Amino acid sequence: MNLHDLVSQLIIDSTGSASLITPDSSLRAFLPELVICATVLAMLFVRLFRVGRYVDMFWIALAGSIAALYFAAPWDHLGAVLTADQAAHPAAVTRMEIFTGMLVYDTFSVYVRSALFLFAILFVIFTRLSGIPDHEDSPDIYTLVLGATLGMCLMVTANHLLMVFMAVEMASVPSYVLAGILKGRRQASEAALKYSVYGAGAAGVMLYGISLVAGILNTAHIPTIALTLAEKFSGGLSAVPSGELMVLALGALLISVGLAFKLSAVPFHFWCPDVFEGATAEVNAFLSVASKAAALALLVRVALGMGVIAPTGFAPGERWAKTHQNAPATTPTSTDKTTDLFYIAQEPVTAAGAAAAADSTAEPAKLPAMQSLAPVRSFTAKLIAFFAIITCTFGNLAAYGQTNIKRLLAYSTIAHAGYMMMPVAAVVAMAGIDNAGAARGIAGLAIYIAVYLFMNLGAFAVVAFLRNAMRSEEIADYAGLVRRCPLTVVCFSLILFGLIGLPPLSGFIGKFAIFASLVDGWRAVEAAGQPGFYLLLLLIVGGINTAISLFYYLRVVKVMTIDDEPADRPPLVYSDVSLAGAYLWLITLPTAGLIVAWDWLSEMADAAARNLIG
Amino acid sequence: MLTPDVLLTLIVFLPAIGALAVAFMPSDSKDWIRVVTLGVTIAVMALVIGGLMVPENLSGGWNKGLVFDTAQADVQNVVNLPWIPSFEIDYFLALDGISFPLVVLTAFVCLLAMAASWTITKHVKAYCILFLLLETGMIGVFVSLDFFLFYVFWEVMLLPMYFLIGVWGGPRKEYAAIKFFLYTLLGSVLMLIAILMLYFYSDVSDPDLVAHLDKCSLRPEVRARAEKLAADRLPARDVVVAARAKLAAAREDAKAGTKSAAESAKEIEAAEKALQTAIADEAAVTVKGGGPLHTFNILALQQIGQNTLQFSQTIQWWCFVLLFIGFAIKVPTIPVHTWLPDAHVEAPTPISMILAGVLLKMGGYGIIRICYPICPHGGYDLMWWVCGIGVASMIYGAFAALAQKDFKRMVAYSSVSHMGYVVLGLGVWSARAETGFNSYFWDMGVKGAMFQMIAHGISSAGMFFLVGVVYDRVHHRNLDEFGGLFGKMPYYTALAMGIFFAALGLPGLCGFPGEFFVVMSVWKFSPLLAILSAAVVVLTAGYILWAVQRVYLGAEYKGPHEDHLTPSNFRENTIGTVFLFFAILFGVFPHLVLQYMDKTIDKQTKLLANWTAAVKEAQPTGRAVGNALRGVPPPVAAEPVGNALRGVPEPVAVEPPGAE
Amino acid sequence: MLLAAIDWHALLFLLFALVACGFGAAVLLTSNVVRMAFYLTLCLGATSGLFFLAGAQFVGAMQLMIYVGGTLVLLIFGVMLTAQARFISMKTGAGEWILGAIVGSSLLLLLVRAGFSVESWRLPRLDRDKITLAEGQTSTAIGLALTSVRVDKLSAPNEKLKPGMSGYLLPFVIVSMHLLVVLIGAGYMARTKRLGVNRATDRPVAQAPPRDRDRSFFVSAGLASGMIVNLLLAVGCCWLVAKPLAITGNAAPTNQFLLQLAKAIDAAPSWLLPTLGLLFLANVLLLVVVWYWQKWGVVGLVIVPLVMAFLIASTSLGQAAAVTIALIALAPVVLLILLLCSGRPTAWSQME
Amino acid sequence: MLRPPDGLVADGITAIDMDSFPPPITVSHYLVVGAVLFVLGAVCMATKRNALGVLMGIELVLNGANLNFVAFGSRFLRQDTLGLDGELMALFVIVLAAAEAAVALAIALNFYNNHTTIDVDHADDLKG
Repeated sequence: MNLHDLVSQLIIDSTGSASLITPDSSLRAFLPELVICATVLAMLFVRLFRVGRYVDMFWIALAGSIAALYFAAPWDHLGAVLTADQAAHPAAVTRMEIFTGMLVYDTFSVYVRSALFLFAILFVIFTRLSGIPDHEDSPDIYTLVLGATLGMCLMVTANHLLMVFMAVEMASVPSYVLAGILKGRRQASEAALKYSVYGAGAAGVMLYGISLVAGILNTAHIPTIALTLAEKFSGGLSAVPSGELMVLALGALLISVGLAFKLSAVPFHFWCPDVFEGATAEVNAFLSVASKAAALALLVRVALGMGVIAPTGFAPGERWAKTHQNAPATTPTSTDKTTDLFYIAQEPVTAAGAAAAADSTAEPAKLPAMQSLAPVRSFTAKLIAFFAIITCTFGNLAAYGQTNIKRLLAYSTIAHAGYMMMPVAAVVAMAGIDNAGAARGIAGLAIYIAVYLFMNLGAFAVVAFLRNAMRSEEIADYAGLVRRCPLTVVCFSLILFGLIGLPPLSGFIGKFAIFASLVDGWRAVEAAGQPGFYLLLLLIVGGINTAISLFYYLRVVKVMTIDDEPADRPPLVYSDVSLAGAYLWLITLPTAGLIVAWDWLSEMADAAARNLIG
Repeated sequence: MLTPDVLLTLIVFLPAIGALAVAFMPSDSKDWIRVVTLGVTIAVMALVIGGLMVPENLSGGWNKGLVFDTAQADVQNVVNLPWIPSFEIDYFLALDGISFPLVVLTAFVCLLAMAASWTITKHVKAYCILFLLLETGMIGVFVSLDFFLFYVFWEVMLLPMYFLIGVWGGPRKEYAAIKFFLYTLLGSVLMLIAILMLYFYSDVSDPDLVAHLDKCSLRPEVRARAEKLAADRLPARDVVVAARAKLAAAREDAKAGTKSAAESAKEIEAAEKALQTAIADEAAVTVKGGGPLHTFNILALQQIGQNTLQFSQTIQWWCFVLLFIGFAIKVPTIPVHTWLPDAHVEAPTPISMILAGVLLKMGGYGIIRICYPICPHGGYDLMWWVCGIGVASMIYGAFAALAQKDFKRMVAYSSVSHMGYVVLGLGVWSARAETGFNSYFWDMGVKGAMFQMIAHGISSAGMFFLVGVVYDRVHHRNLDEFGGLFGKMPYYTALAMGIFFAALGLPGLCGFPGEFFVVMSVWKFSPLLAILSAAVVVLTAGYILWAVQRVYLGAEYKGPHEDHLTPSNFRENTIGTVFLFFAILFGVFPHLVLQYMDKTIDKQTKLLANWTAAVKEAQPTGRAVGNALRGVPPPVAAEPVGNALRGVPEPVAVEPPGAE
Repeated sequence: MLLAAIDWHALLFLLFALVACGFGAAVLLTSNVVRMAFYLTLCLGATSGLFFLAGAQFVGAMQLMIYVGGTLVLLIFGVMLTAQARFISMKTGAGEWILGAIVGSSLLLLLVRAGFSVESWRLPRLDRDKITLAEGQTSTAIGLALTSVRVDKLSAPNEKLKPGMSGYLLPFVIVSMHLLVVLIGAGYMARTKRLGVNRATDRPVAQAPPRDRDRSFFVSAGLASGMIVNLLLAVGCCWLVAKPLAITGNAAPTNQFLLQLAKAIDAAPSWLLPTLGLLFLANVLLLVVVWYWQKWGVVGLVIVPLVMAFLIASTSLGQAAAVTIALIALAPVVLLILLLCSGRPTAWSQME
Repeated sequence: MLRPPDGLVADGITAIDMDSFPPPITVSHYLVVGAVLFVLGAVCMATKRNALGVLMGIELVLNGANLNFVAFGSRFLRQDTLGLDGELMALFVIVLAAAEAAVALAIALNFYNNHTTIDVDHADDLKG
């Protein structure tokens, strides 16, 4: 193979073969991120001109996010396309490593990225309504928001340890600045300083862990890591030199420090309340939703990536090339119709058969490899379960005494991170035993992320609007608000009850889904004769925590509805019937009404989870 | 002409729609809001009575095919539509003899409670909205037969109740409201865990279940899938059964000692291995056919619990305990009753009426509908615990009521005592070897419990209403500061006497039949418990009569605001009269209530008695096999049949590991 | 003889390692920021020497250029900008020192043990004399790897490494995006805010406007009837979704209009009806908004029919239907606006 | 003193360079230096009260990790290596560290402007 071949291989990888950009090329899969990049550049470019000063960056950011969501196209990839029989089609591409294995593109990444872009759209509108950032700051702030979103997308798709580190950095560093968005304020700059110092430290620790893991396995490509590990563990746990085991465990622990920091998992949560209190509610919404969703996706990628033999997928362009080789008669019009990456209707049967044959040869080799990775999975599952238990419990207990609504929501965020880590533990434990169950667990996590997006965004939106109206973020100042702005209070109460996880609010759907995955995991693991008690423990801890969390959420509701209005309340300029109010209704609507019909969400989540475990 | 889906959906959601309508009304026009709300509750009542109770020839035929058929034991008016197919959650509503009387009771109490709400003057609009949402939640609990849906409705009524107590309650309203919320939430979280366990262990494609699918009211397409998959699994299942029999035979041999110990151990090991392989093969067939088909369908879960080996004994223990705690909190029984006095005392009068009249019944309903049929193992093994808790609640509640100074608190504790009868009646599992597996007494206990729920719904709601009437006038409830109301409010006092005596359990009033049935049924189960529960009647008479004497009789009124003691008005008299009317009616003609529940309860107890005969006591070996298959250690020397015949009481069941 | 026995490579390593560790420790131990920066420079310089010794010349050079030449200069800038006498030297408390020493030394022990615990790390490469200098020249390979062409992997003995060839083109490109964003962020942070701040959080709380407004009977009636009609339409749409008017079968509508409607609905995509229902609901909300004196509700009322028309036009129902629907829906809105603008004072003028 | 593994001795390769002074360098030696820098940096982050001091600690930590990467990737130290990936990752880390330092510095300056101190212990407006 000479240089020329390598280069042409690279071109095929990026753009697909022959035609300009085929549907299954790296660039097409990466298009949403490219749109975000273009938006950032556009905002920079517009500022160069005098006229650009008067352009409102809000519109550019909004257009960019909408375009990114459009190109991520969840309706194509997660909607009707992936119905059961089509997904069973041997030709359906379900996993693709893009950019020579740096990133991985599958339905899970489609799902989480779509959630991120949807959040970006809602977030940009939210900032517009709440007035932060103002016209002067907006180009910088939207640049940072979109830059961080770009990093988060990479976190979701990372398939290489360098990309893991880089994505975490790309998501974090702009967030440091965002925490200090009100730069004239002491609290804000303090929040930014703390966040950046702790964040950089955690990233450094994580990098050290990455270096150890990569060094002992001689690769940084995550699926290859899984293969190498399987080879190492093929003789059973006792056959591995204890020194290597120690280094591996140490590396995993150090990596988990970095992930735990992003997840604000106890004991690496300490930055969270401070940063949330110092930063504005808008930034809090961003950190607590987008950042958390991306961190969870990264956790899934790393935990499953190292503990599970990845399902076989195509390389970019491979499918396209194959289709055209085997069926030269296929007319160009058919390629025009293949806008959907995952399924090409005109797929010739021969290629399908070949793919199936390739799969079947790979299959028997995969099983023992999967088995030999069991100790890795068991270690990971228990580690995650441990973090989940302490995070959830600590978050809920610490939230109890808070008087500042942003601090309270910060602890609530910590607690929810704990809840969201629970299904990951169950999934890792179930993989290799009950793969369908593991996929359902991932789907549960995906449902929770979607539901949580609306709830937490709504909560911080209320905080921001009320801050604008009364210049206070103390819970005590919300006393008797139901007399002033009943609709907002109703929305906020619904959101808070949703955060508890009470039916019929959508928070329950998420709780139900993750608890279901825990029970499922417990059943599957016990049935396979392995100790699964920790999953049951997780379930019970989750249940008790739900009851504990009632106290502090309910206290806020109580203050707003039952308590009397203080006599000396400063004038409150806030109307329920305003654009801000309408936005709140819009955000609350899914929280309140999703229970009526959430099958579509469940189906999308199922589709998202389908291709993570082979 | 209506169809069941429209009718039941309307009955459940009409209040919610009414709440939406009220939300759009201007909040100044309080009277209009009240009238609309009352209208909605009347409409619900009308739908229930007109649609389900009035015979077709009288109604002009508009409720053709909907009228509740008392001769039928199975569920009627079935609505089963797909809701969340990816989790097999259905929109499954239906009525049977257990739920129907409670639906009527709910509609009835809500109507009267709304009529009693005219005294609420604070935030009327919000009150009415929450009230209507509460009604939706309560009716929904009784009519839904999908476990998920049941759970959603169960929690739906939490929020309105929290606010209704918290905003419109008395001085310690916040404490009472959060206590109520916390207890119930804790119970329902445990319930959720049990629900999920049952869901993941259930599989409607089990070949053992095919014969019983008729009783499950599954959706046709689900049923078709289940039957097809079951047929596919049948060959593999035959292998499993054969392997199981072989294992049992090997064990028998080992016990008989026909072969050497090492040889039989080897044989058993081989048989166990074969059984495991067979089970794994069947599981592979199931997975290949797209199974296992989990379900939330309560009827299907009941059949699974009674007719298949899917829920092992351990699982049934766990689920029974978790579910029972959840329901016991609602009933409430000791030691989880402490929310009730606070909530009742602080809640406004109409809400107390609903709490006592309807909410407490949900606990009993859950136990009878879910705990026993789905987890018979747990129910059977723990029957002494359940009965013990029931009797303890009765006695404790009665003594506590005796000690109260606060009128409303006394009534609240009387609820604890009376609901103890319900738990006792449900727990009396008399269908045992010593009774010849005759379910007659148990049947009577369950009927007594059901009747007691209805009767208590009327009498306790009435009592809370009566307490509210006098509280509205003098704004205190101290029993020592009343007296002589007979002279000032004669009609009211007459009503009060009647309803209090109904609560007391005087023959001829509604409190009597239920208690009588329960005590009768217990006699066969345990004379000691029967004597204890009969003795509670004396205590009840004590606190009721004492209260009547201190409040209504006596020479003169001793408390403040004497001048406010005006005779009761027309509205109050009407409500009270209605309560008294039904208290007398049901006392004289208990059949009016019992006719609705007879068939269903007969069938349910019959089935469970059959189960007991088949699984629990007759075939110790079969059971051991089943357990061995599920990895449960063999029970301590499977109860010798002789014991039961000799009348030796059942050893108190051993606590499962970690059940507390 | 002695000199010949000396492994210069190892000796140089020792030298650099000692310098790096020594000055690293000095960074930790000194409490003067300026000195710390200086020691750090030396430490990182020595590290780059270690890079050279490991054969990573390019990385070593980059370390010198970017790190020592760039990042550290930036840090020193920071030191100078904030250098006031009292902040230059800040002492750490004894307790912290002790705690740090204990935790640090145990961590160090653990990591060192880890470093020696893997056999292949512990042993030197036996045939390292045979490595030619050309093999050690990695700059070309790095350059090609940054364009995603991994020439070094071609001869990799390990076949399973090949699937993850891991060309670094994407990180190389995307890191520039990151740098851009980060520099904008740093610029934002370092810039002072322009005067005349007008942030939402800094504005004083305005007085609530007076709320005594009167609404003529016609306006009220118009709004109320609009709400009712739209609500009915929304319910109707939902009804049609639940119970479609079948064209065939026994229940086929005999009414000509219903027949047409059924045909039209049949031809429309499945999402259309629910969407229209939602839009009608949105109309109800907007009317409520207008009821509460918000001008933007009227804007919304105009937009919704246009959206409906657009949606219908994009389906198979055709342009004519779209225009008709739009006109039918817009007529009441026009009427409403006329109502709002009539009377004195007009309802319009009182709106926000 | 290090000994070659038994297999190699059997192959007739005995103690190449084993008796030289100082003993030949292995990956482990690099790891020790990396570990020292890492720990020094970590302790520096934990104990320094000056924001810039903390930043310098972070630089040390990143360099420790970088040293590992280079050592793992170096073909002079062992046969079966991480390969070019090590050097490439080290390169990217250098660039990312530069970016991070720039932002952290800007934030520190902003903090300084608001508080006229960069003592992190004075960062106590937030409870911590």
